[in-house]
Amino acid sequence: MLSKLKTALVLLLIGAVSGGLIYIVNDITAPIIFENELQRKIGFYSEIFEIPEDQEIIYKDCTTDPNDLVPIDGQLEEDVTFEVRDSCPEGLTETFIYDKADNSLIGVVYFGNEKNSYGEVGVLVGINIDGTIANVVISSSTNTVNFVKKIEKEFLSPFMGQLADPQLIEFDSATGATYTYGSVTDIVNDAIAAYNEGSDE
Amino acid sequence: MTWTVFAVAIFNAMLINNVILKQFLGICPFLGVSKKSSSAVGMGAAVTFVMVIASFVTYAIYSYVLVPYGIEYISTIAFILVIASLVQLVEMILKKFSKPLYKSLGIYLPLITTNCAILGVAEGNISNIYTNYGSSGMWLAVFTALGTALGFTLIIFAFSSVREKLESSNVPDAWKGVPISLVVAGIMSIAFLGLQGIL
Amino acid sequence: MLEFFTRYLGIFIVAGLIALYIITYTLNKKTPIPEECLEDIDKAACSGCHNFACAHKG
Amino acid sequence: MSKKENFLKGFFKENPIFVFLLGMCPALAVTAVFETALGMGLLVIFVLTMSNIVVSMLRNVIPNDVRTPAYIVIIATFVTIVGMVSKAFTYDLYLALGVFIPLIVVNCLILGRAESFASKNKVLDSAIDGFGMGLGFTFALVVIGVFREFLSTGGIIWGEFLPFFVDQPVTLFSLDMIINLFNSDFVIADYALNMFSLAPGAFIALGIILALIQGKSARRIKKEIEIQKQRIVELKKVALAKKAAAAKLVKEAA
Repeated sequence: MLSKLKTALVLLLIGAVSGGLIYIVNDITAPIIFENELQRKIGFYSEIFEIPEDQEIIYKDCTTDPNDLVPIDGQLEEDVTFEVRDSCPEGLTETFIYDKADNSLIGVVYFGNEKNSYGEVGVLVGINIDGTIANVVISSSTNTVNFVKKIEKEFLSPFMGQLADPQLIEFDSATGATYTYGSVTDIVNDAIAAYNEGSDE
Repeated sequence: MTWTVFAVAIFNAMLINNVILKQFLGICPFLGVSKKSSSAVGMGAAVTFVMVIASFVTYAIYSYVLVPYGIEYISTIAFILVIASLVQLVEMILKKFSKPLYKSLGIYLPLITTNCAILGVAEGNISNIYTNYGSSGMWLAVFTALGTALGFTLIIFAFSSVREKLESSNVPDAWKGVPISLVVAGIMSIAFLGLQGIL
Repeated sequence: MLEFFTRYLGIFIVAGLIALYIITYTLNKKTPIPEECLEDIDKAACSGCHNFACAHKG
Repeated sequence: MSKKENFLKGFFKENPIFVFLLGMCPALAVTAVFETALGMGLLVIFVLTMSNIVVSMLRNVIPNDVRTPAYIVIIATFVTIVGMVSKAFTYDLYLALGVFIPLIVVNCLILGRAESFASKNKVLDSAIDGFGMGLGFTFALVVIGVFREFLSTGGIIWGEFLPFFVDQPVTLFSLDMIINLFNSDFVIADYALNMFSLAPGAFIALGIILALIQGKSARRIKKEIEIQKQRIVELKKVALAKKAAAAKLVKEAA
């Protein structure tokens, strides 16, 4: 009986110590992780819309509560043509980017990820308020660095400045995209469709 | 979600993103237990059984316990403990109630705790399905697990058949055993790469 | 009191899961293995990678 | 076994990947790029050393019947910690390794070392063993990673995932540099064997490396056998000569 009690005590101690250790490490690292994720997002958004470093931006995500992450103070401008939706479009994350100084809308970013033969790829599609594509950026990829550079240079840069029109869907057949690029194209097409759906409402 | 979503999930997990040839999970049993077809099938059945139950339980724990209380960061330790205790429970039940079943697939259960395919699928469900569907993606997770496990069984069985042939073939000394098996797996992987364009 | 529990819920969940694992583990150990399977288990354990001592080679 | 031997055995004699074939999942999955392979190795070194130390410290306290659960708990704790730390300080590496960070828990190498070494040896020895074995594991991953990255891109890049020493990614070595001396239009990326960054390439690359190692050891074994054969022949000759001499003596005496 005594040995059983000792066993239970030892294991309880191990469990408590490991739980406590994880708790402490989480306490230390959680703010850094949060900051990392925020910085990464803002970095991508700045890259897409070519925002200078000193200009601060805020964003509103369809997945999070608006009061949760970065609060938007004041009212949005009335003449914004599309509504901020409660739910995300299917398979995409819709994010609205605002200038922090005057709360004016800079653009919309759609994020989607898909698997291709080279692994998983995450793509950000930024659309300006005038309806042109600001930029298409690969945000995460398990592909090799050179391969991503090749895609970005040869395949994604033609999208820049084009009108976000559903007819652009024809675009990929024109370039003869392989199925690897196809997963990137799919996301761009989905984003354009979601944008047009949103702006019609 | 309609049934097509589930069908696509199974097809995708089984053939296109095959757990062994594409995601590199469960390489250990793939090389270790694939010398005979019968043991390969036994291992596959055991993995299928545990993987489906484990992803159901881990997904439920994640979406109903860990997320609501904001303690997602303990998911790794929680998942491995859940899977390990599940394996013990299944093994005990098989031992007690069904000896023939224990003889055919129960003997592989002790190997499954350290099989990275089970934990890998549980973690993958969280990162792929939970972020998109939330707690309503439970059945999608279960079907993905089913597809993954079927893909595992298919590949380990096919590989064991190839390996039985390899045993009797004349291979150079340097390539005997694991190296030639890995090259064979690579060729199988090329074949499965061709399925990529389907979906 | 409730606040205390929710604050350290992670620790309690981990402890609970460890307890669950140990209970199932000991219960499983106490259940005898059917005798005709003993040999098969040894073979299976050696071919998998659970057992470091007989890591599979070839 | 001396401390030096204990430390060095993980590199060649008992290399976890090349000899024991343990931890094959990360060896195939994260070695497309040299840097992720190195990062994975560093995480494994930390987990392995720490778990070995703790297991060794508690070796007289943990009851024998429940040692596996206790080891799994200890390892899982360190893996969770290492995951959070890497997410905080090397975020790019964390994203690149993805699901393979939590999967360190089920890496057979770590549980294997805890059961076969740390549970029977003193703390310092266990720490050295864990560190050496982890270094051996890292060494193997890096070899595979360099092999695959070089074949698939024609060069080695540093600074993409591990943000140490440099701010921008730097090409450490590239065939471009050499070939461009003779032919300035040449771009290696157009001719590289892209397959080696894909799934099939992982299997085939590891197969090639293992075959090289096995071939070398096979040749050594062959040589040893040959030497032994020769020795036997020589011994036989000597014995025959002795016999002949003895026979001669007998003949002369007669």
